[in-house]
Amino acid sequence: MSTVTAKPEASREAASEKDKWLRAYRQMVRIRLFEEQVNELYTRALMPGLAHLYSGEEAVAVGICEALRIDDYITSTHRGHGHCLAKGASPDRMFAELLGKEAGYCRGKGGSMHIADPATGNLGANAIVGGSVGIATGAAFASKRLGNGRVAVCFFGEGALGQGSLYEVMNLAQLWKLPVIYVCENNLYNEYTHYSETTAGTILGRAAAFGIETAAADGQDVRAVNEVATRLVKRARAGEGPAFLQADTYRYSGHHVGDINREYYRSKTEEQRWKTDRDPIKLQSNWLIEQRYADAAALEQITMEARAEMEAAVKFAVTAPYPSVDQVDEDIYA
Amino acid sequence: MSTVTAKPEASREAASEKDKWLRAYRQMVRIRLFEEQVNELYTRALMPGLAHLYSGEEAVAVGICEALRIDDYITSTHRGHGHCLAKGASPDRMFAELLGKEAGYCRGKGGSMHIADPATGNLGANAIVGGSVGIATGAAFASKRLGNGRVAVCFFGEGALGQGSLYEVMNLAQLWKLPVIYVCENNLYNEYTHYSETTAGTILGRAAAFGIETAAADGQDVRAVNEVATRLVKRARAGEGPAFLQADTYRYSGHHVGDINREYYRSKTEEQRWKTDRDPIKLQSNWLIEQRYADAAALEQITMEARAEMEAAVKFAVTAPYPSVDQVDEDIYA
Amino acid sequence: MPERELTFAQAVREALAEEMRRDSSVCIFGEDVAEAGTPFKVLSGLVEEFGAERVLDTPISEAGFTGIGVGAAMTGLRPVVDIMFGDFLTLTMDQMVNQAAKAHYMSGGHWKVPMVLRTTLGATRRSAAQHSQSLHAWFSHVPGLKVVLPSTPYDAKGLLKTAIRDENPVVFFEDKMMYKLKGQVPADDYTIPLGVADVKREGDDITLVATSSMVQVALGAAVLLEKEGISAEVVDPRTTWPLDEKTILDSVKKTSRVIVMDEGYGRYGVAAELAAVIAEGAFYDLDAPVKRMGAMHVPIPFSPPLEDVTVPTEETVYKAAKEMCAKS
Amino acid sequence: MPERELTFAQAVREALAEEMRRDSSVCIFGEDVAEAGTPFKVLSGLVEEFGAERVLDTPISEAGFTGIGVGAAMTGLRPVVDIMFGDFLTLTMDQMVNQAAKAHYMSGGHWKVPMVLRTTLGATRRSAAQHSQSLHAWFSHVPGLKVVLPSTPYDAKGLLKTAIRDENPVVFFEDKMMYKLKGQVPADDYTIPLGVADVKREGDDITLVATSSMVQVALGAAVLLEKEGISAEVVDPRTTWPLDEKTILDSVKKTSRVIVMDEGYGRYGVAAELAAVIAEGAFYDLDAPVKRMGAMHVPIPFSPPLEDVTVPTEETVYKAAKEMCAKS
Ligand SMILES: Cc1ncc(C[n+]2csc(CCOP(=O)(O)OP(=O)(O)O)c2C)c(N)n1
Ligand SMILES: Cc1ncc(C[n+]2csc(CCOP(=O)(O)OP(=O)(O)O)c2C)c(N)n1
Ligand SMILES: [Mg+2]
Ligand SMILES: [Mg+2]
Repeated sequence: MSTVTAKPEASREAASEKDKWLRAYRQMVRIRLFEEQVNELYTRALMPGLAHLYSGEEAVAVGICEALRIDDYITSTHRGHGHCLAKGASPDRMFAELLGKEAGYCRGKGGSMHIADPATGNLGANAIVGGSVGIATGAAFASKRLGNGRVAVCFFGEGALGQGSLYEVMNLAQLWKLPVIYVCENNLYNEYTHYSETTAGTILGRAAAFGIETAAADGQDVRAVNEVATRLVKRARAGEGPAFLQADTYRYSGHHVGDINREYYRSKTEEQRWKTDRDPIKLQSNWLIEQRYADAAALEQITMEARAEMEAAVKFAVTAPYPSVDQVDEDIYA
Repeated sequence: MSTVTAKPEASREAASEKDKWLRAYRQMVRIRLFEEQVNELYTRALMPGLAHLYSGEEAVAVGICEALRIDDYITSTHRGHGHCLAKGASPDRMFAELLGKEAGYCRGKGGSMHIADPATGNLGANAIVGGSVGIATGAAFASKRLGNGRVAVCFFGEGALGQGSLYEVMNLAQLWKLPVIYVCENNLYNEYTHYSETTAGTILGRAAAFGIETAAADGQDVRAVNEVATRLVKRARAGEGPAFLQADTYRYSGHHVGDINREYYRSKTEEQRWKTDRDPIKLQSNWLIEQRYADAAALEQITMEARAEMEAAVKFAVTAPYPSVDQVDEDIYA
Repeated sequence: MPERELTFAQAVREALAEEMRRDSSVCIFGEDVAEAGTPFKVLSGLVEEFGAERVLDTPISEAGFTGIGVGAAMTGLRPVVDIMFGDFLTLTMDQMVNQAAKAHYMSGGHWKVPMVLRTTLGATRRSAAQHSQSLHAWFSHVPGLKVVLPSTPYDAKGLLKTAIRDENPVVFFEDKMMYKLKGQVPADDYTIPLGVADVKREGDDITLVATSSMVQVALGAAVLLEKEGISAEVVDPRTTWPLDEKTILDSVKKTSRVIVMDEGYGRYGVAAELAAVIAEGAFYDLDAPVKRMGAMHVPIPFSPPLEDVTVPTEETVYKAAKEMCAKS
Repeated sequence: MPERELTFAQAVREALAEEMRRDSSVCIFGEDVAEAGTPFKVLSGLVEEFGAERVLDTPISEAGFTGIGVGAAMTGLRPVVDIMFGDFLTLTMDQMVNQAAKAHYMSGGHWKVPMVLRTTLGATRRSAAQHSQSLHAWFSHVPGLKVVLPSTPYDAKGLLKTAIRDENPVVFFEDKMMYKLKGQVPADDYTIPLGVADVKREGDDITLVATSSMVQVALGAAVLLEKEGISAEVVDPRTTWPLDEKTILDSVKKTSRVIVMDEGYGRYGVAAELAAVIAEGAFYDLDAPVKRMGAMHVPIPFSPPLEDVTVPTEETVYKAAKEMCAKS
């Protein structure tokens, strides 16, 4: 892992504001360019199966993961590349996993929807909507019991509000004052259905009912997300219990790479509006320039570096070997 | 079914206040005496298995069922005798079911925890905590779709707040504006654990989060329960959607008939306090006398009639035959 | 009877549309079943014809809306509940097993639950372990449920219509990989009874008992075997419960050799039951032990070369059958 | 090795207490597990010794706290999750099957899930259809899980200790009706490996392969058979996964006749798998078809005379065995 992508440590507090927000920018750009490559791999029929792109939502994963320690836990979703990268995974092994190669994070057994990485505390993406709410809460339970000070962040889309187990574990998290943060990435759609058709009442009310600390953040504003996350993480680490963060955001692409004709469920105008007015990378780039933390050339330099990194990573993955067939029945039991 | 126990019809509105509240009193007394017989049957080792007594909670079932039409639906719980009687079932066939006799409501196949009765809209008691929240909501869905004006009441203990499916169906009920009323009988205990140890936040907040109409009622006051229930049923029948009612109450006996030594989880003083100060039957009898709707003798007469009814019903059940063994594989498929 | 070629998906849709026209109590709900017509587009056009009161998009609440299906079925509707991937059946087990399957019996025959749970099975779609399972064995194990596994467009239409008209909860499994498979399907109303196996191909030397996705594999293997002069009979039980033991046993008694194939895990699975039934019922007729072929006992891996070896193929079945015929 | 008589419940409790003393990462949670010690009083005294941080009462949230068990197991604890009645396993299927069973494989071997799900099975307690099921076949069907079915106090202690130390998710089924059964149990630390069957009684004429509650029934039947001069061998697999096929097959090869008995439904159940394994592995040694005996294929009825006929008894097994020996 090169220093530019290094996972920030606790000492981060000391780092300058400038470095901090440039790194956040870089992380978002890396995610965006990673996803562009995924789409490309799919279009070129190099990727088995499907993938769910995170483009548009980068500020959420980055804003939150920048508030975490490397040994803090996250659980992620079918739309998990962003969380995974933001927590510190390497794109080369991620692409390898997406292509089912042995060098992948899961030796090719997991694929896009199951990338996991103990080294960065990533307990795994999950292809069951809401499937990891118990896992994240359990990790927080273990952290508390073992006294290791770790916090667990549970990422999920607003569609997971439909899963009853979320309410079961929020109740337990609050009763047991567990250091877990539930992050609801509200990108407005459950697959092909607008969330207003599937969500009665309010999102934050769902957590507030259990006495859980709640907060909302503009999910396109990485600084806003990071500010709230920092506060909630601090609370959780101090033993003050769980929190629930609603981050409003938008996915630019289809539900998955194959979801091309979307007009029956959302308009091109809507998509365009988000991309033009609310793009998290543009917003952050404008701000960085405004603050004179960087000029356009410096930001372009970051993009070029990230692009080179992703291209090299794809190359690595494309040429990497598949696992040998006899590995199929390894790893069933530990 | 004798007239005294007849299920009130829609025409009830016209009946005098006096008759209405005397009937409510009678219904509560019948439930209390039914349960006394159940305990007796258990103690005399005449009843197979266990049963969960409703004594102490009578005002909830009666207050609510008196606000319903006979063709409205209810779903009930492991502690279901009260709901069943309040909705209009006959004690003789109920006792027969408790003893596993062919004359029972379920031909002996269900027992205490599964009594169901289409004639009175009782979709069944359920031995899975929260197991009937979907069924009640589905009945409301069918009522709405078929336009038959029926309302569904879903009874459950506060322990069912732990089941995620409750939140799933409340969300759907509100989205689809279904005529269902969730009645949470908060008797303070989930088996042997105080509900405060299992319930974070607030009970009503759980429903309010979904935008559902909420209400609370003193579960020892049959008139208070009935008043709220009448309002919520009217709303639901008018197409205004679901509601959630919290009724605070207390079970006098153990979790089940075999739960005799309870001091490790609740004090005798606490039990005594509820029985002395908050007994729903006493409260109603005092009020009836105060209002001059009845004197002590008239109320004693009601008790005697109910006792005779229950004794006869037990006798019927005890002497009724078991199903023949070849019935074991009948009713698996319709 | 006018026949046309339909895909498996079209046959399913036609069955639903016909039943919805015939009976206004039939309704559909599940995730993205309305405008989207499910991710597999199986239900496209239904909401347009029958309206949003009868084809309803739900939140992602499998337990909740399955439960609503149970209650609605008890009180006058015939819901067809859609569970997008069979893997999500894990979330419906309480409602299907503790409620739907038992309501009739526990009530002494008073309540009925005429609902259909439509879902998918099958691997090799590069979807990894949580989107590739074939969990029909669980439901086949539970009295009170019926389990249907159509293997052709023709069967899909006829069996689904029967399932909808059935007074009991029926779990209907469709192989995701089969949606584009074409076959002749009558345009008119016909039904296929549950519990009647179908001999998909006649033969004398060996019986291949195959379900769902494995039927096409068995038929392919039979073609390969034919070239070797081995005549294979392919028997498709079509429903695992009720199970048509007689047709299966008659075939085995004729051929004396049998391979049972099912895409679920073979261990403690459907293949185990079929093998046990045959080993008992055709004990004196078998020339060789029953061979089971099912999914390898591993979570389904994502990586294509690994995934491909977890499921029986025409080749592996052909080889196993040839070996069996050579030996005995 | 000092031995004492303990009940099955005491043996379970002793295993838990010993493991909790040995390893501070072991903790227990479930409904009413602390002061109440479960409705069956199996856990009485544990919260007093180990404190409320290690023995935790939960809300009635089987899916939720099972999921918490999975996550806790991945991150350094060894949770023993308590599901009061096996019937409530329906609510844990997603967490056990889609998460616990697959986390190790899907992560390419990176994460481990060393958790135990303790639960019950068995009927005849007059508890009706939702409190009498034996659902271990479902879990045995799923790769990534191990399934344990102790039949004596001795086995319960030794197997539970092994299960807790195992690095994988283990589902541990206890027969509710057996909690008061007494047997010799060593006071010291011993473990019994998973995947090793136990010959509970030796015999020559017929093998009774029996699991859990059915072991005692088989032993009772064997005594009755002895009086008729029939010598029955009773083999207890003790774990359905891993399954010790060799010990079972060796016995069957010796006796040539076999009845497999399991309290789950026989159809698509554990008895089917055992029958299939034997029919295949001992094909040339069997004098008669394998006979399966399991719960009758009905939801368990409440009424005592009905419930009593749904489960194999010493009498019915004795009769079946006698008939089998007479015939062949
Ligand atoms: C339990 C379950 N039900 C259904 C699905 C199918 N599915 C995959 S993603 C998805 C929509 C998820 O929406 P949301 O949670 O908002 O996440 P997003 O895709 O918007 O990021 C659905 C229904 C699933 N994977 N798991
Ligand atoms: C899903 C499920 N989990 C656990 C149980 C065991 N159980 C039966 S009653 C009960 C307590 C229920 O408490 P509550 O809902 O408050 O009802 P109450 O008994 O107080 O009327 C429990 C845990 C069950 N029947 N179903
Ligand atoms: Mg979304
Ligand atoms: Mg209670």
